[in-house]
Amino acid sequence: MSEKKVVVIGGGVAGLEAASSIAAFGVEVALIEKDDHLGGHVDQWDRLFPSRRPAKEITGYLIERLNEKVTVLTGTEIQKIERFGKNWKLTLNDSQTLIADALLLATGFDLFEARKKEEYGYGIYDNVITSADLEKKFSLDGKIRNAQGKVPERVGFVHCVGSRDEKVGNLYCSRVCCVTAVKQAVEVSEMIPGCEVFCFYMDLRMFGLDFEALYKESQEKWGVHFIRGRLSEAFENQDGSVLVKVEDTLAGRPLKMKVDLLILMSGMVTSSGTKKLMDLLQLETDENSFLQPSDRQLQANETGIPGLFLAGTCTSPKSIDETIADSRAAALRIMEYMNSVGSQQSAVSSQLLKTNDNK
Amino acid sequence: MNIEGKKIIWKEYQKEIAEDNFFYVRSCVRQSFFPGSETTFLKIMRETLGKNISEHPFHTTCTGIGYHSDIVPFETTMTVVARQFALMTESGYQNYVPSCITSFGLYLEVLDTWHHFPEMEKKIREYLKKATGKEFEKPKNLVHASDVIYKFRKEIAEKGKYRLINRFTGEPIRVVEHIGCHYAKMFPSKGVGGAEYPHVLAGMIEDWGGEVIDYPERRHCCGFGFRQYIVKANRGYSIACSQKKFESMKPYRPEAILTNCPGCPFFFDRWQYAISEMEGVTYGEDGQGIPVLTYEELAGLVLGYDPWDLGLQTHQVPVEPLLNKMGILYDPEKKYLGKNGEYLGEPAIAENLKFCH
Amino acid sequence: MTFDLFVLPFFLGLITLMVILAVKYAGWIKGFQPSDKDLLRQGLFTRKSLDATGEVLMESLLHRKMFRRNALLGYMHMSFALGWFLLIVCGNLESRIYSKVHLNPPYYPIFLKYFISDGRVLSHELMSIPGVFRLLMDIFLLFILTGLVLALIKRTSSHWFGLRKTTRHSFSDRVAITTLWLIFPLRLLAESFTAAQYHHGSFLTNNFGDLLNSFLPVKQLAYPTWWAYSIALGCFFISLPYSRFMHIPTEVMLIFFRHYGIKPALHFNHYSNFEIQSCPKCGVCIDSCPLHTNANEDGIPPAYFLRALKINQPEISSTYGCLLCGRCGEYCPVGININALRVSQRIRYAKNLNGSFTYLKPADSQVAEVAYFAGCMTHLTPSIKISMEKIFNTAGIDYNFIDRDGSVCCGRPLWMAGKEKQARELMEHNKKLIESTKCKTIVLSCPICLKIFREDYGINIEILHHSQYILRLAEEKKIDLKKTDVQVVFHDPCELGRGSGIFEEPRQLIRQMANLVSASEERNMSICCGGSLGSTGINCYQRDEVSMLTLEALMANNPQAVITACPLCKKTLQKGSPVEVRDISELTSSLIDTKKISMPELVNQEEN
Amino acid sequence: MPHFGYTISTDRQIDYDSNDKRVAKYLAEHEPSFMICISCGTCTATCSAGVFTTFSLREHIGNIKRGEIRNIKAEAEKCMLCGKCQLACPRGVNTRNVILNIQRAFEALGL
Repeated sequence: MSEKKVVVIGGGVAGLEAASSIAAFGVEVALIEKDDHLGGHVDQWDRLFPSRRPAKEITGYLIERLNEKVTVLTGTEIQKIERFGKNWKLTLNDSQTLIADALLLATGFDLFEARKKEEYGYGIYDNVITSADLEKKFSLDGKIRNAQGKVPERVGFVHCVGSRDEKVGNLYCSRVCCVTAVKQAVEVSEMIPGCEVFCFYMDLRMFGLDFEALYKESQEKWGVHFIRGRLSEAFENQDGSVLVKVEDTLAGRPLKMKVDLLILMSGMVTSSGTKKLMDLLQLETDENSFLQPSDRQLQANETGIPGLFLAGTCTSPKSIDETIADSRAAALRIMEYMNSVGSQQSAVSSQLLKTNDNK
Repeated sequence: MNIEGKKIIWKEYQKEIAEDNFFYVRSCVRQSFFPGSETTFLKIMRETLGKNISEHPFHTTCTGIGYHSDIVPFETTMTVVARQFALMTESGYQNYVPSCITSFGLYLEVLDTWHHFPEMEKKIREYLKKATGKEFEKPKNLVHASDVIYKFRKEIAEKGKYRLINRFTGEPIRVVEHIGCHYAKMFPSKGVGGAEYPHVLAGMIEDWGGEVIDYPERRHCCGFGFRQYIVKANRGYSIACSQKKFESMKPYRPEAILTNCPGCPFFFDRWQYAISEMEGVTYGEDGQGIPVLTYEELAGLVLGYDPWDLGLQTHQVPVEPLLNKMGILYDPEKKYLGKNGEYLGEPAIAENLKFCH
Repeated sequence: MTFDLFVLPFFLGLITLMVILAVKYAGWIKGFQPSDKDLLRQGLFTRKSLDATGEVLMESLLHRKMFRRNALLGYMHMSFALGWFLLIVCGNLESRIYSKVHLNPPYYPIFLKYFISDGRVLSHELMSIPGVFRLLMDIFLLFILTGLVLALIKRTSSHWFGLRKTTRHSFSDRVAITTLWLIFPLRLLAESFTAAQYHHGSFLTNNFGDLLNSFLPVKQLAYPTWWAYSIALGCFFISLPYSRFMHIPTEVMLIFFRHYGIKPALHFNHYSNFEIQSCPKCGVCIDSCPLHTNANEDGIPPAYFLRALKINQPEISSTYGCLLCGRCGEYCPVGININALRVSQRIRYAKNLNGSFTYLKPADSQVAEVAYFAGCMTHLTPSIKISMEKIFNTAGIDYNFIDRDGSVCCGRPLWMAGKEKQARELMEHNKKLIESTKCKTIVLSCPICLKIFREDYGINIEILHHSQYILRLAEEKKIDLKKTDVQVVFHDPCELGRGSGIFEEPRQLIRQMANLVSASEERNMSICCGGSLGSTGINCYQRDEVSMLTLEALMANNPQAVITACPLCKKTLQKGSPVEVRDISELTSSLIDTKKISMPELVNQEEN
Repeated sequence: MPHFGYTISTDRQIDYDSNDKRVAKYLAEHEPSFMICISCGTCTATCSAGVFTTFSLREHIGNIKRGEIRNIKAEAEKCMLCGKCQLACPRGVNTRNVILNIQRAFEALGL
């Protein structure tokens, strides 16, 4: 019996975990990543909630677990996907062709483009940055300065930027921003003693086991302030600081204050990579434009198309642990599928076919 | 502040503004608030820009004030609006240009309603037909008069005699732009530059040589609010809104306020007087007020029209400091003389707001 | 020879001490409230003085309470107090043999061995009267010296004395204790040096003298040592009024005053000085305090608090942190009323903290035989009030649940926070409410209410806690209780037990329904549940720690349930208890039926 | 001053930057559990004084944090210190000490 092969598209946490899980069964896997490095968004992050472990610990571990059965193709984009009998034929950007018994989309998410919330002035006001920008500052040297080079005395975090917002067309909760905001608020407080930190939230969704404890710590140990109310608008003062307007809904009164740095908690949206594959594969999306699995409870990794599977945040916003669990589930489903197909027919050549002329 | 960021947004919010052949519709209140403005607009269009622009003697209110005060039902409003469109159609025009921001917003609202509820449009057509026998076409291009000036702002600048440059210092004159709420806040895509960073007035100021002031309360309403100003007991809210804006813009030392709505300039102008009398506070230089102009008035000044022909003598806050800075020649003696040379009367000297003659 | 210059440090020190004490005490007594002065006058020449003298003997000299706490600790204190007392009494008697007069100058007996070293040794016979005295004096000295050794050990190994922590010293304390500790070794040396020459000592000084003589020039050393002994005494006397040893004379005074019926007032007054200055800083209270784990010099236990109070600088944290559970009072060998002092200090701190309850409208209620006042805490444990109603109804009592729609607080929490004036406003309100019912008995579910109702409401109506009242109903056969074979332990609420002296009634009641097992700390030694409203200064984590201590004590005999008689204790203990926690009213209510109810059912019965 | 028949309305907006946050600072130092309030309102719902008045600890804590302290001194005087709120608070806020420290703050700051 010829060797089976699975192609995993996306080299983030979902793709890495799925690839190693499938490879652990002795199946050959090709892992395709459009960027030139693996790890996806998580690799760009400094530390992770709630334990504040370095993000590289996660991606490092996942990458290390890839065994010799996994062929990693970074910097690789897919040009075309066709059915090839019961298999899939993928044409890559270097005209290379891959034949796969099963295909797993682990194309992840993009961060909501904060510029779209025009009233917050991202890209216009110098001291309005996103959570991802802040993580970069953390990773760079851990020295937090605003655009004027000043150590911020007051920092604001705006929750739900691009999430739960009809005005940008995203009705869903991105799950991880609340706890990320609290984590970052703690980190900022820790790095800048005496800095006043405010979180502007609509609801605090501290669903994970240790999240509430982190929330309490942020208040108890670090004195982080929480103001319930969605930021209505921001404005830049003459000195470059940001004036924010919000209703303190618990006081039932509008409030304005100046912050030296405003951080927008960008939510998750369907990634451009996912969108591209939607086009290539003519896939359906749900009302939130995430990929629609066959059944969100019972068949969360299936598509209804034989041999095509989904994992990770391409189907909905997920935390890292949820993504990893989802990827393992997808791996199991793929193995089940291949066993059932394998017993009926022999697959077409499942070797890595190199049709281009060794350019 | 990163202007490049704003430019990205401005690029996203551009709209089609017709080249020529406009059907102009006046505002209910502007002719009494700032009597020279609408005439000036027509003059600029016809004489300076050489455009074909027409108005109809039978056009009425759009009902905006009544509609927003909850005393005119929407069906009535839509029928009245339909009648205005019929006048345009009958006159052979397709490019509708209201002078009033409230009207502009209301027309957009009506058109949007018809877009989402075609059966409503059908019904309104029936009502209009029954009531007046008229039929109408929807405007091919509906823009506000300030949009038209925005479109031709560079041409005006080229033909202009004066620029928004302080002739004493050579510095650009600092101007606050204030956009009527109903211009883009309801339909951001229908405003030049969108709702958050509108470019319609900012573009004029930039191209006429001035410096745009962006201040924290830029987005805030002037305080007109139909039910706020019209009901005397509520005027405290109205004046408080204007005051909030003045307080916010004051540190930026604005030398003029430019507006595109009937109510805003009126309130900015009159409330500066009222606040100075009530609290002794003034917001301009040396105890003076900040001159408030409509975009037509400013365009007229740029083009070298006589300030008194523009109706600037009807302002409560004297505009002379601005005229002086721009180097505009004017005859102080003629300020309070009408077209026919007769004395118009003049306002009493305010106690706290400094007047300069 | 009856005089030498070296007696001067001692003599002047003694006079100074006497003058200071006289001035201080006279000033304080002069400042007594008239009513207290009356008590003092009336009691002075009565049996009360005799009783007081007896107590002084038992406590100040024998340290009976200390012995009960820890024999080693008791012995240590007793050796100093009794030993020194005997040394003085016996020394005086002995001196008379030599001086042949009744009144010797005070230094004469103290330095007797020096003065009689002119060869006037009356007899060398052991069994002669002078010989017996010499023997006794050596025994007493040795007695004290053994105590001294223990005191030294205690500084480093306080746990041998039943103490986990010992107190630290102020500067004057350090001077006093150093000189005190020097006094007796110096006396031993001085007497031994002298005895080495004249052999007018006994087994201790003679033999020790001989030993020293074998390698030291005792003749040259004797005189300076007498000087040193006198200086140590003088220094001790002068530092005494400013050190913890002020407690020695003050405690004696306090015992007398207490016997005359003088009680601490709500506000600080001159009598408070006697209470404050009577603290020996023995440190027994520190271990008794459930909050001792965070004890430091600014800490909550009385030894620290009183020390701070002496110099008028108690921290807000130690003033308000205390649970007012009163457990330390049970341990205190001096019997200082620490809760009263703590509340007095709170009143001082709360002087400018106002309260305004003008929003309360005059209340009245329907007439009934019995008024039931559930109290604020009971409203958060509704099963208690439901149980009480069931009990009232079963017994057919004409009762009126006067705070059914919510309570106006009894005032005790404000009182304990030092806002006594504001508390009285609430008390007035509730008093009117109660009086409007014209009831004969008022039944309370909350011991916090009970305490203030009984002590400060001043209403002439029988006031009972529900545990007392239910027992009465059972005894009068108005309710039938079923006995189960469940093992339960009773938690004494502070305000019910130590606070109001009600220990037995709840136990009697429980025994009618279940098997009562004991806790390792109970009755007057029970530990606060941790929820006490007496404290405002501790956080929820500290409260949890106290709860865990209590539960540990309660679980000593593996009970199946904890029964208490306080809504606050119930709610507090529930949080960490491994077994069901029930109020005594709930237990009663569940066993009041004809049907025998087993514990699992009891446990499964939902609240509400 | 001329009488126009109306006055300038006062702004309801909380101006955080210019408000007096000294009481909040005092509380954060003296009763740190003040900071862990999540404004759930359990305290207010169970409050003995709240039955008779508009007293709301939840609201007052929020207002103090924002520096809105105009009526706080008088409000704190309504508290009976009964402790129901403390028993009910899901976060373990030392509510009674919050009240006492509000009063102490006003005393200490001479407000």
